[in-house]
Amino acid sequence: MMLIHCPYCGERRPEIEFAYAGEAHVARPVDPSAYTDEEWERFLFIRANPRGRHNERWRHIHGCGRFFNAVRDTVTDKFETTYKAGEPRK
Amino acid sequence: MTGFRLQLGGRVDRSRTVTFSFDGVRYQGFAGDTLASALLANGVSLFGRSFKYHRPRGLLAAGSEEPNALVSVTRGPGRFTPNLRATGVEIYEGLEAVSQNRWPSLKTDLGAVNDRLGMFLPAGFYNKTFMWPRSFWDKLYEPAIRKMAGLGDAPTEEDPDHYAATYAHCDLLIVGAGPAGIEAALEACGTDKRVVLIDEQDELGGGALSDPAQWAWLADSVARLEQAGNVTLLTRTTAFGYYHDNFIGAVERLTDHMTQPGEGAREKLWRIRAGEVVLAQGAIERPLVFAGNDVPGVMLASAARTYLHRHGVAVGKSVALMAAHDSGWHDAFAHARAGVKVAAIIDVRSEVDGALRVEAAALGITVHLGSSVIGVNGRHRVNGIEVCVGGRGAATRIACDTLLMAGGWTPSVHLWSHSKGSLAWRDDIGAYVPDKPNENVRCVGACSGKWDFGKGQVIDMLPTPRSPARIKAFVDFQNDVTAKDIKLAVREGFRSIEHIKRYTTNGMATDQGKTSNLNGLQIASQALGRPVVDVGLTTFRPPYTPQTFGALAGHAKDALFQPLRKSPIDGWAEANGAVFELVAQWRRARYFPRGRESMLAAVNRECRAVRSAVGMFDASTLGKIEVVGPDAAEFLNRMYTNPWKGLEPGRCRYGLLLKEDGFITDDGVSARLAPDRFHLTTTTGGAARVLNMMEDYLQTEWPDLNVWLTSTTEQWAVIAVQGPLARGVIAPLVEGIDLSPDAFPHMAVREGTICGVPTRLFRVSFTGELGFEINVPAAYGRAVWEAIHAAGKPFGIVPYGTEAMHVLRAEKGFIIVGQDTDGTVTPDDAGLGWAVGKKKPDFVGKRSLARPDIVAAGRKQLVGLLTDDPAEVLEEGAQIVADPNQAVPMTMIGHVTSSYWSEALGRSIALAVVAGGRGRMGEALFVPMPGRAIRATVSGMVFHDAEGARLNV
Amino acid sequence: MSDLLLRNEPDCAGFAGEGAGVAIRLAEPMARYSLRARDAQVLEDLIGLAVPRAIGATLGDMACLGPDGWLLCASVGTVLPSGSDLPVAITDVSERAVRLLVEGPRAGEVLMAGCPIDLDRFAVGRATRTVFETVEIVVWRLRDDAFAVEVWRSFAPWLRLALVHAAG
Amino acid sequence: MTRFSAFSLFAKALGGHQSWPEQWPDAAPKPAYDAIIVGAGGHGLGAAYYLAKKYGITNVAVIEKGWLGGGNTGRNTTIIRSNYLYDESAHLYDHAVKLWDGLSQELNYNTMYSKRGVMMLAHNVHDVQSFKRHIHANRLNGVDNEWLSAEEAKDYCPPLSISPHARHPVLGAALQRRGGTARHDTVAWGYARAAAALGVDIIQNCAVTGIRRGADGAVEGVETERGFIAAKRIGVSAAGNTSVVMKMAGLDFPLESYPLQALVSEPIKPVFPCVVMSNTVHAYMSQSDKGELVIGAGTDQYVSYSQRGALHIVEHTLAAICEIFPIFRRMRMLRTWGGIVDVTPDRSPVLGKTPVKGLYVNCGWGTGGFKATPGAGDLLAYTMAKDEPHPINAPYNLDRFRNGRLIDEAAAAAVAH
Repeated sequence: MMLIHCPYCGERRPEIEFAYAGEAHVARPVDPSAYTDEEWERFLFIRANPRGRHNERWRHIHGCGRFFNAVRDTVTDKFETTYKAGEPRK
Repeated sequence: MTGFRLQLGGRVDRSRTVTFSFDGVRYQGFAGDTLASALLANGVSLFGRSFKYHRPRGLLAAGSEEPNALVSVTRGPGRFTPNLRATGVEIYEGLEAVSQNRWPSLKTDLGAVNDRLGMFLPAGFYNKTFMWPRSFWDKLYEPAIRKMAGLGDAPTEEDPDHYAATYAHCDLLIVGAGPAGIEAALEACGTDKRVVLIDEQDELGGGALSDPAQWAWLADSVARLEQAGNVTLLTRTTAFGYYHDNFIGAVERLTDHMTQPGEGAREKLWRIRAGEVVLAQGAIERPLVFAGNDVPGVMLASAARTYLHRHGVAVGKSVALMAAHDSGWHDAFAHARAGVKVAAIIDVRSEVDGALRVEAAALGITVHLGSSVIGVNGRHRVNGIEVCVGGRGAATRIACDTLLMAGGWTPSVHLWSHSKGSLAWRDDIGAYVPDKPNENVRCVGACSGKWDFGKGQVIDMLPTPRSPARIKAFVDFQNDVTAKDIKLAVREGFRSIEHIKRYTTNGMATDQGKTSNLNGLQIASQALGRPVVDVGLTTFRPPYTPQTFGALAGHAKDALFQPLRKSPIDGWAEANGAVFELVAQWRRARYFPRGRESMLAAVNRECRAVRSAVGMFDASTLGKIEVVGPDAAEFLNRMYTNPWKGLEPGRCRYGLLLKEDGFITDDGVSARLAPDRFHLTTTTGGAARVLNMMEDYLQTEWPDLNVWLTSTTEQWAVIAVQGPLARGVIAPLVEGIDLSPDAFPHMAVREGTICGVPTRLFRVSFTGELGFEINVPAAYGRAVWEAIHAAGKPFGIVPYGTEAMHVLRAEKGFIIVGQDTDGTVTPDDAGLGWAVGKKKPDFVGKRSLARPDIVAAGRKQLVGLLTDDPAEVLEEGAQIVADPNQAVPMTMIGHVTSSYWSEALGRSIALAVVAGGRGRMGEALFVPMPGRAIRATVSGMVFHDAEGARLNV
Repeated sequence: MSDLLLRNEPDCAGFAGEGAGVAIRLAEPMARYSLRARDAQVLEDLIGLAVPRAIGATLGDMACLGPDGWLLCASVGTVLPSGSDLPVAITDVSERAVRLLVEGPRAGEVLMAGCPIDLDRFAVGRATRTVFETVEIVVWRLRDDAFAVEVWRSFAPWLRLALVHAAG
Repeated sequence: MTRFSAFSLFAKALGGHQSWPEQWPDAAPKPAYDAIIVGAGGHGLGAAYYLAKKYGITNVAVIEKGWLGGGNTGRNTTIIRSNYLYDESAHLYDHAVKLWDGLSQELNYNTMYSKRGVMMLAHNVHDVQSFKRHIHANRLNGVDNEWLSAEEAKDYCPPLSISPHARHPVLGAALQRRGGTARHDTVAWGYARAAAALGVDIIQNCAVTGIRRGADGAVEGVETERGFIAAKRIGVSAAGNTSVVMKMAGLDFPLESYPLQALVSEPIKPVFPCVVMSNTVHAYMSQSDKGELVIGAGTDQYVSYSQRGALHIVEHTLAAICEIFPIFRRMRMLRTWGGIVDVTPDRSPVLGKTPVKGLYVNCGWGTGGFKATPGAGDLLAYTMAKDEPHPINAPYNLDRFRNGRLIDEAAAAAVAH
């Protein structure tokens, strides 16, 4: 069970307090109707799924309740950093 | 006691005799004995049978690496335990152990025929045969192979024991309480660090327990640790796995060693988060590979010393040593000094440390250097060995009843490897040692490759004049993997050690290769002519030793397995004979049978009451979310398919929620209590999912909105009162709300009190009748329910359950998300196009509704389905075809989603999804059932009161 | 609230095992409010109470559980304004949860049977949302040897049984 | 190729098994092939075999970064079944089950396909509705799947607890008798040996580092640790690593890779006659021919290539197993391991052409790929040979994520209402 640093609580908490929420910075368009089917498919389904550095979202669902972003290495599972929602990609 | 127990020595308590039995024979041992040491003391050498060849086997080791001596222990109903290592079973008064994998008896095992046929059963033999004739596989070969499977018998009864679990936190966790581990703990004594010291044995000391010279130091050290105050000592506890971020799993064995287990938990799972981890797991001695190395009486030299010093037991009357490492010499000397005859020391090396030779001479021990054992005499017990020089020439026979093996040492890097620390190969010791850590962890003592056992020669197999193809020199004792099996694998093109392991099953037995992996690796490396590092190393995986399912499940047993959520009114339903169904984490009253009433009869009665008088229903499990803030309406407008901004306070609206992929995920009626406050409802199963989804959009996509979500599912108990007489039932109980139709129309909400309790009163209906849903604070739910029930008596009020609710809503064509929809249904598919705001620029899922396949013709649409025979109730899930006479595979155009007997209509009704369904009104379709096809006609979805007159009264 | 009717609490019989070193009981009913606001000042001005600013901190009956979220657990009868038109959200959740009091020298140990956070190092006066195995709870350390555990009503009997099991 | 049989085994035994040849040569890469398969798991090796056997394309290389069969092929719980709901799925998986039958004889390698039956437990009214729907659909598709009462389920699998007091009582079960298990390693080895005998090169320890495309965008070959290898047709069958390989061709994929754990108990005498699955309680178990209880655990929640899982997943899995099979509480877990499962948005595979000419893909099998091994291999081979998908795998295209024609079996199992 990993320890995850919640950028809002400011401490590392056990993984079972958190819910993984998929790749980070997949922004929903302001006007989806302007998207082509291809663009919409990319937003909905296409994911980086890298071997290595991954920007991803977590929610401290059984803690402060906040969604936040993280950078984690998907090969070692080690977190490089976590940062608040809305902050630029790290 | 006679036999092999020495007059003096050992840490056993000679004042406490313990009686136990093995295969029905009664023996005596001392408190502090393991089953292994106690049987040795009684002269028992035959402990078990190997997996494949059923060869007789004795003890190889004295610890948890033992591959041979597996036994089953019985201690009353449900407490049968197979595959226990005799070296780990502490004896207690009345212990009953039996041997395994033999029939009819351990001494005469018919399965041993496999040993005679061994030449026809090399590694992977089953891949190569049992294929002809083809029909024989299912009927004959495979059942036969499965019959041969397994070691111990399977348990047959439910385990009466219970298990405990806990989390724990410490600054320093030390695994292994040998000298190195104890030293590490002593360093932290009296500091402010929280220290936990774990050891798998019943007392601290590890290797020191087998060395009387260290006992004084050990006693002193343990005393200091016990007094320290900051050190937690856990014995009989195995750290079995090392997980992310210094999270270690360990199991403490609490009662298996006790004569009277008592009421307490049998084992306890420790889930430990450590700041720093120190691994002091020691090293395991390696067997030597030569013909006959598995005959009972051939064992590891260090194990013999443990029995000698720790248990005061001599492993034999006349002991020989086959060594490739200095450490074995010292073990042999220990035996000589204890008065055990040492018949000879044979060492594969032609040069050894002079001091060893001097001491051997002093003890009068014959030494054969540059020699090897090439054969072992005896089947159930060693009675002699054949030795020759340099593996050539004539063999001399040496009489002995025990042969010790000293093949060198393998550091126990299991947990280190679980933690993803890297390993480095060391040629001098022929083993991998810890290299770079991946966590805050360090290895100390023998498991780091540092020891004072002396030097040795790394060797894959002892030289022998005999054809390697003809001898059985074992590498993995339990799985009967021989050196020639490994060579065969290499010959057949298996080059990766992972392939060799899987092809030969080397290292896959219950000891997981603790004594066989490195020898296997050496032999493979020789056969491949490539250095060991190029051959690789099989991955170490948890657990270090096998751990019980029960301990790993922890307290999650019976009532604690998973919470069963009950509504505040559940107790009344139970007291009134409700039959329940499970929905998500909840149980809900399905129907309320009277006496011996059938489900159908009860449901019909409940439906009749609602249609003709009044019924009451516990809707408390519906999910509820309070949406509050200036932007509440804007937020809901973006989430739901339909418009929300225009909804007047005091009014309710049906909301349909899609996933971004355009498919229906949830629905519910929600109320606007104030301009900035909404009371949402969701499905029972959808509550948590919907709240999380809404939080996701709110926090991630629209953080600018001033609105907050609070789950109020459990704040409110919800009582639905439905039926033409509903108003009359509640009127006398309600205060502060004008219930008249004009003041309180359908789809309105009011706040007031009922029975003096604050209520949010919804006028809504999921039945098509005049209806109210009464929200009251949960703690008062049952009392209000009972008050309404009492008030309803004169009106003939009837409590109804989820089944009647399903029928009533189906008669009105109301869908149930998850039953009439299945995650592939759009609003239009479900006939809910009216609930989609045409003018809204956007809402969650809108864009997906414009995708080519979603707008394509011929999608499955929800419609009504009426069987020609009104008495025929279709089966839910039954498939629909246009032509019942077509050949299989048939073209299915839909399926029945809901189907009931409708008491109100006096016939069956069904909802179904049908390709292009709304274009097929009046069309006859067929539902093929085994042996017949049921004819039915497509209809609209509303079967009852289509114009909705009954709602507005 | 009404005296006419009986409250109905989840099945959580008290536990005080002989020499168990811990007692577990259901607390008296309370008024509970969920308070949300981006700006704590707006909230304080509205309710006339100071609210703790750091997540995990408590001030009197008020615990800060998130960057914009507070939980008030006060005596029955406490009523907060609705805060209409202000960028705040105040929701009455008095009956959503019940409170289990876990008291005695082994209180922390018993909670850690299923709670993965380090309660040895959890200061008196701290409160946080976390879990006991799979069940969400709010742990509030009242004293060295006393914890309040807030748990949603329908999970309370399970949690109580789990704690008793751990205490036994 | 030395033909395997009881006779050859006997004959070789007399020679001390000294003259067994290599089952497949450890090939060195040639400069060019007619077709390359990336990934030497069961699926990839199967594709190579069928390319050579059925479609006459024998100048084929299978390129593997590790050792063949070392990925999910050698890490799964070997469940074989085809009782899926949708026509597309039923046809796909039943195609595989038909090939499983007789595969040992076809490959002259005993893959130990054991038709012991796969039983899926229903624990609530919703499960019952869902399974009945499956059973009706399967019957009309010619796929065997039958309903059992709780008592019949217990007769079929005696260790099963059908106590009505259980947290999730068993209300019944859907049984596919043709379902069962096979010996996972031997499937890969059998295909490897048979393919090699037909001229296929199996190149291990040779990671693909790039996919070279020509001016027209079509593939020209793969860059590897051991140099460039040319081929006009490349089939990627790399399971958890598909996203990584596809990026080499400039393609982003609708895939995410999750850790999936499995575990086995110590071996015991035969006690568990079939495969039992419970989606509601999350328990999946069978007993291997060696006697080990083979148990599928859940996936971790996050994307990972670490082949390492969390302890709490194992805790929940074994709690579920003990709930349904209480007699196993004293059994011991012997070994756990992790695989990397590649999952698509609708949890159905992608099997067919890609936007890049000459590049074909077989991926997205999630937790259920083993059962499809022969079918996936055959269909990938067909698609590569004809440059068009077979009708069975045509629906499993990439377009569905754009046009919305998803094949979502899991969604169809729906959520409890």
